[in-house]
Amino acid sequence: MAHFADTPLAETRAAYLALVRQRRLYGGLMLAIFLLLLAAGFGIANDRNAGGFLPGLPHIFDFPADVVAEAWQKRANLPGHLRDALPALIETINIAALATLSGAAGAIVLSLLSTAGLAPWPRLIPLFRRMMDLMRAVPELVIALVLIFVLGGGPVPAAIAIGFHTVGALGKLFSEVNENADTKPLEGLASAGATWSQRMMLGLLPQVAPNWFSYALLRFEINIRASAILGFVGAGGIGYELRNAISFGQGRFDEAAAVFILLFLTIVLFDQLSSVLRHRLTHGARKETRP
Amino acid sequence: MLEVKGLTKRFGANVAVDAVSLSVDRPCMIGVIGRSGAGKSTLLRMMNRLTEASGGEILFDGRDVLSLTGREKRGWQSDCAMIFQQFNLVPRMDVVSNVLHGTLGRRSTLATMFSLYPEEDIHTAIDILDRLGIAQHAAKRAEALSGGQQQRVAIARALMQDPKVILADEPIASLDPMNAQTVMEALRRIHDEDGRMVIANLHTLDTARRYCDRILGMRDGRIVFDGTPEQLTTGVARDIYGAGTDFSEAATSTEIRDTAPVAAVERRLAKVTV
Amino acid sequence: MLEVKGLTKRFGANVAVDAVSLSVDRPCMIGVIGRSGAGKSTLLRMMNRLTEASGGEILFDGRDVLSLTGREKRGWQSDCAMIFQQFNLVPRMDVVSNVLHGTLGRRSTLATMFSLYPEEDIHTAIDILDRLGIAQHAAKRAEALSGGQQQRVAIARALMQDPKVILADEPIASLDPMNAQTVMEALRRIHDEDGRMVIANLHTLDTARRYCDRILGMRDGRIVFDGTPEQLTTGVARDIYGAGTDFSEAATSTEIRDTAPVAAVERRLAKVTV
Amino acid sequence: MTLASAGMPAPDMHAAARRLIARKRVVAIALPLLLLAYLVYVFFAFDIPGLAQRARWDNARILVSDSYSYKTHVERNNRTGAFTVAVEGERKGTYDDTNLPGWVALGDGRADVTLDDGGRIEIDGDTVRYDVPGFGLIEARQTQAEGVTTNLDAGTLPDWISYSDTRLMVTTPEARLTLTRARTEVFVYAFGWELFFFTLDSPYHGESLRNILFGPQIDPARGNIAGAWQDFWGNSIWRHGDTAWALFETVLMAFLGTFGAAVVALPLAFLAARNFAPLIAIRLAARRLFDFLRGVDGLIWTILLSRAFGPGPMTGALAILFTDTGSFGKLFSEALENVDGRQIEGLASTGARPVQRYRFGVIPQLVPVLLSQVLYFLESNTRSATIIGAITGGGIGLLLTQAMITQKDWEEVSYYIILIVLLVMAMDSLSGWLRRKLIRGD
Amino acid sequence: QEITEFRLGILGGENAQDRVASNQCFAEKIAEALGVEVKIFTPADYNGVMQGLLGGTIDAAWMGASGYAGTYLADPEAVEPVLVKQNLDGSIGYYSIGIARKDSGVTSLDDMEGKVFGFGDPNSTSGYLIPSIEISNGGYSMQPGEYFGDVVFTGGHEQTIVAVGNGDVDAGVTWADGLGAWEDGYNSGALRKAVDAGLVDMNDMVQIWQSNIIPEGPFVIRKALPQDVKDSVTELTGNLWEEDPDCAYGVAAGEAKDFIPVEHDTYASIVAARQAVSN
Ligand SMILES: Nc1ncnc2c1ncn2[C@@H]1O[C@H](COP(=O)(O)OP(=O)(O)OP(=O)(O)O)[C@@H](O)[C@H]1O
Ligand SMILES: Nc1ncnc2c1ncn2[C@@H]1O[C@H](COP(=O)(O)OP(=O)(O)OP(=O)(O)O)[C@@H](O)[C@H]1O
Ligand SMILES: [Mg+2]
Ligand SMILES: [Mg+2]
Ligand SMILES: O=P([O-])([O-])[O-]
Repeated sequence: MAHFADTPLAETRAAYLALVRQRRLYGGLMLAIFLLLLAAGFGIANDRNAGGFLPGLPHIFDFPADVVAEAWQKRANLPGHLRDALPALIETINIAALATLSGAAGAIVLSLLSTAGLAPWPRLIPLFRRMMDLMRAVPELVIALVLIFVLGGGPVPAAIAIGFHTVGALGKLFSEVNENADTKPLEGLASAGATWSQRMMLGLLPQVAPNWFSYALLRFEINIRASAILGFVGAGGIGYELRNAISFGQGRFDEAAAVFILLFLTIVLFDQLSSVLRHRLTHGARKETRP
Repeated sequence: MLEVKGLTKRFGANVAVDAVSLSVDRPCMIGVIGRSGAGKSTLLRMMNRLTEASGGEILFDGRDVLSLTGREKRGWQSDCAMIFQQFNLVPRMDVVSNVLHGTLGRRSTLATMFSLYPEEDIHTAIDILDRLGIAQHAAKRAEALSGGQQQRVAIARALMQDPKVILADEPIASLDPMNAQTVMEALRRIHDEDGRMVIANLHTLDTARRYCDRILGMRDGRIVFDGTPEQLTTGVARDIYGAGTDFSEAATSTEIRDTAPVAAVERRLAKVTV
Repeated sequence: MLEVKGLTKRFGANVAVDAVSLSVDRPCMIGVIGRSGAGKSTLLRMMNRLTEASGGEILFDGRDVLSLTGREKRGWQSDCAMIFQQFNLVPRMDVVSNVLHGTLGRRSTLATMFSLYPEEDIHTAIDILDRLGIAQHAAKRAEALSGGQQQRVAIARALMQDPKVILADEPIASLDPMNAQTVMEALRRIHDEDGRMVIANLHTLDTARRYCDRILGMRDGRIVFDGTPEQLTTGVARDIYGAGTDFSEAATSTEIRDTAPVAAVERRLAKVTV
Repeated sequence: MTLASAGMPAPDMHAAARRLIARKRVVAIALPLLLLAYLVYVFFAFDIPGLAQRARWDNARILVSDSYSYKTHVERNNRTGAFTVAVEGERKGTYDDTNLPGWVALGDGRADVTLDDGGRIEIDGDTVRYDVPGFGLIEARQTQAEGVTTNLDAGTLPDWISYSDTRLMVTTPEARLTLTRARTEVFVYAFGWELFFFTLDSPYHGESLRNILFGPQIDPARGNIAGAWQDFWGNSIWRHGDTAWALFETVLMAFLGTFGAAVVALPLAFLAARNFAPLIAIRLAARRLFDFLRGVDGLIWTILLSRAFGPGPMTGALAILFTDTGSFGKLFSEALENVDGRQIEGLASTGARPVQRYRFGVIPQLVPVLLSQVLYFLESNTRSATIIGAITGGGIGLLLTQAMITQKDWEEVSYYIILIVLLVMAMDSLSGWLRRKLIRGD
Repeated sequence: QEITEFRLGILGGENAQDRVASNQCFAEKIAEALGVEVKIFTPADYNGVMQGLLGGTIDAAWMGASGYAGTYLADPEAVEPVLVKQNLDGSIGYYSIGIARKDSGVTSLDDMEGKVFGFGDPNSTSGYLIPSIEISNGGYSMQPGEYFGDVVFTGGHEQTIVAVGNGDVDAGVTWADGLGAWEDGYNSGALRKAVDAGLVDMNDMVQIWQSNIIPEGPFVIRKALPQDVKDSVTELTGNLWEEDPDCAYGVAAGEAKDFIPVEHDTYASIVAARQAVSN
């Protein structure tokens, strides 16, 4: 069978070998560049850091050890500190919840406005898309700091900042979900004379709600961290408590430890909770479509 | 009562429906046939205002359908129910709710958001489902039903609209022969008993012949045949489908079977009988 | 050359392969048939050492296959190529690389890590692809090929191993009839031209009859038939498949057709002939 | 007609359907109500009604106006009688007497400021006169004995004039005048970011781009382009060079943290994946390790690491690396659990060694998932690096927070914000581009 | 023992860039004297410098007295104070000033019952340590909710002033040299800077409290450094006002008379105070 294909075969062979060589070259080059970048980057970072990587490595546990030692020594205070930090924790969770709720609401609207096939004003889709991109790009920190300047410290600037960012982040994910939604039910409702909002409520929502919810949960988890971090720069909540305790240092490490524990437990708790819920949501939903 | 004049739809350079005119003076059951791409769906979608027409007009009881907007347009849509090949139900919602969606044109968004349907609507929905023989599935999710059952839910939604016209776009194309028959019979019965006008796109001649009073044949966006089932001879059908003399009706029959092995066995059969 | 004695595999309480004994003295093409769950795959997988046996032994040219470990086990695996129903290629890599994976057992880990294969291996791989008629796809990704082409790539990988035995586990079950034929012919040609032993699990009798020299029938983990294609009568097949008198070979034919209309026509045929 | 359907009689069906819809109604109403209740709780917990009062919109105005304008201080030290004219009151932006801006004239013991709206301010020894168009002349005087006196009637002052016997302040859109015993100060606002390119001491200040590029040599010691670049890059007020470094440090933290974490997490993920873990105990240990690394969070890692490594970008990079190792470990091990076993088995059947099986059976499947996740994180870590930098002392985040805390250099704040947003958007595009290129192409 | 670089930590009420800029000349002088590269670090808060000194990643820094005390308490062998800023009047002290808005009606601590009191950074001497002790010794408990409605940290001197101006807190403490006039925000200090920047109008503010004199924070050097390094840096810094007043102005963040030697004993009371507020 190969007798008539002598020339093509030789060509195939040569072409493939050339391809292999080129691929090796590119692959090798890419790997080398990447490694070089990584090494050079590390070198620069190491050089611009106050302490070097190698000298610091043996001391990596010095600080945690100080904290643990003092916390252990004053362990009797821990329950009291935990109780004291609880309101701040609740505030942090409230910031995240408010930000996620309002962000998701904004994201729903923007994502509907920017999904082809659903948008009531298809011509404005690029506008709403750019809007979401911009909202995603502005770091929470920047918005929070500006708002703190105007509104004063506290949870509201943090909630607004995180909510603003959430609109952009969730909006993008939601519109991906919307794009995959089946438009047939929507058309069916339209044929019965349904308005745009009725079509979205009754035709789209049941299809996309599980996915939306799952993404919103993931965001909620991320937002808890974000609100803790913003507290660190003055936006209230548990981050604020942590900053005050930790920066005073020796003498208040027991308090710091209590806040650490609380924050860590909260993050882990919501992390696990959200992954269990999301798992159930997506897998449960899949089961139901095929009864 | 229905008057279509020079109705045209262009998609870019492509003319999907080409100056179709049509006049219907009493509610009857009309079948539209034609091969794929002939413009059947586009015609129906324009009537329901799902697709905007490029030109022409549609008059229904004197009302200029194509010029309606907003609330009035939705009012017309609820007078003119549409049934789709893929049912177009909300699959994750229960059957009754799907049927109740037929009342959306009449209800406010807020009321429907909170499922504030009046009691008599709910009763009507159940009655309609009962009439179509699927009341026992009322509480199930639409997606849990078979194709034929889902199409009957779609018909129930259409009836819930209490429409003057029912448009059905290949209502049986995704159904097996058994379900297809049930659905066509339901449509026919609605026509017979309620006297509603039914216009159905069909892609099989035998179905059209069996259930319809009047048959329209479309080709390249134009109506090339308009007559009774009896007038629809094989020769006419060949014209409509643009087929040569090798055209066999079996190729478009609703019965699902692979023609090749059947043909083979039929050949054997032929041999034996000869 | 191949001697299987009392080979057994238990999964918990379930005996998948039950004391199978078998002797093959010259390279031939063997088909293994039997219904789903009969133990065909398990048998082949034990031969390739992908699944550990629970008991018994396999001797190949006097070598005790089941007791090999480490390097020697891998050596045996490269002597005994395996072809899978789902091809089991690396879909994102190109065809030649997939074929070259057949040499992994022989080449050093380090060189292969960076895909540094010797040039003569590349030439051999392309030759093998050419022999199987798919050399022109050499640079494509495996996933870009049709099922039949992918299975031929898998065969090429097997050949690249230069194996003594080729085990094929339902190599054509996920292929359309056209591709199935190409693949079976490729296997047969390899057997005919290279004189390699081929053992193929097949789920269709006609394929087994057409391509194999010897057919094994398995049922409930035991070999219940061992003979030539001619000896495999419908009665024997009924025994293997545990079917009643209503058993029709057509039900397991590779030809794709809907049995219902055929059956209907056949009934008509029967009526006529009576 | 009714199809005599077997089953329940119609009234029962009606009741059942009513109940069904009623149930849905309850859910449809209860959920928004619950949400509303929560929002009301938060509304009061966050004291939003009080917030409206506390909000300082004039602060917002300052921020906005400062972000596109600058002010020049004309100041008389009332003890020594000396005048200084300086951009933003900075020592580095101080004009010497020879190159004063056109709108100010210094005479002996006096300064005359002409404003754009026709207003005039005269500082004449211890007296100051401000002729506000449409209002009239404000005259004020300070003495060490009496403090500040003025011609205004203290009872009927408009709200843009603040007066006590120690201090007078007049704020108009064009300028601000402050008089105390110690100093007389006039702030004059103008559009733009003054000295953005060159400070006053640079010979290139005030030169047009054309002149610098094509004109005659300005500074005899240096070529025009090199010299201008030097002075621009080393601009001692805007410090473009340092800002660029800070931006680079931020990217560096994100880059090192993200890719470092990917490199560390990949082998660990094998230990945590159900189908690759050698022992259940090891798998569980690896999972808990990931949970811990992620749970502690970048913020806390930053603090914990600051003792060992001190401030700087590497500390930030390590903090990101620690957290992301946890995230990647989890994501990668999930991806590993989803790999298609058939490919691996196919390789195993040829006698491939385990490492080879991973290399060809697993990695090709993993690469797209892995790459897209890593690139996604790269972009979001650029944002995190801004924050982490603000805490650990590196990168543009530190510059931003510090500039905000000082609450005066709003034009710099705006500059940093613009840079950060551009940076994040650039990283977003870059990672999207790489994702498309590497995953679809290949 | 050789060093390869010298790392200077800087904090204070200026933005990071300006801090680097004001200390550039200082760094150059040290580099010249030691013959090694000098790097300037500007951590975000007091704690950043303390951690750097404790971890040995920062070699020298100007600190607040409380920050020094905190470092000393964490590790007495970490750093030694060598120099302190001497004011124009010869003193080496400054004051913690309590401020409130005039229109709030608060004129002294007695009016603060149930209201919100704001501190700056937890490591600040004038913004936290001294006022927290002296005010509670004056009979006003610093436990949130006992006398004051709440006691919060604003994060730093600048933020305190803005927070008071905004009404986020009813009163707060910050630092000033106590010289000059109230309406200027005194001659130097955080208040003065805020006034200069136009952040507050002193007409709208009242002083409600003033502390006893607080010692200026020291210039500290890591003890583990070689003696000759410590000596030459100390000497160079001590002569800065004499040799390069412009540079010294930047380093001292304003006018001063000199940098004079100082010893740990000067801060003994601060260390004790700090130990007392540790819980
Ligand atoms: N949204 C659209 N955009 C562009 N062209 C369209 C669109 N919808 C339909 N067409 C074109 O219009 C013509 C008529 O389509 P139509 O769907 O009405 O045909 P049909 O008779 O219903 O065919 P079928 O039996 O396949 O449903 C076809 O050529 C089709 O490609
Ligand atoms: N990994 C396993 N664990 C448990 N039971 C198994 C496993 N693999 C196979 N079995 C069981 O062993 C028996 C034989 O399976 P085997 O796959 O060998 O059958 P087969 O003849 O190849 O069937 P098929 O035609 O469906 O591939 C079956 O009962 C099967 O359920
Ligand atoms: Mg159609
Ligand atoms: Mg099998
Ligand atoms: O320690 P302080 O300089 O903030 O008083």
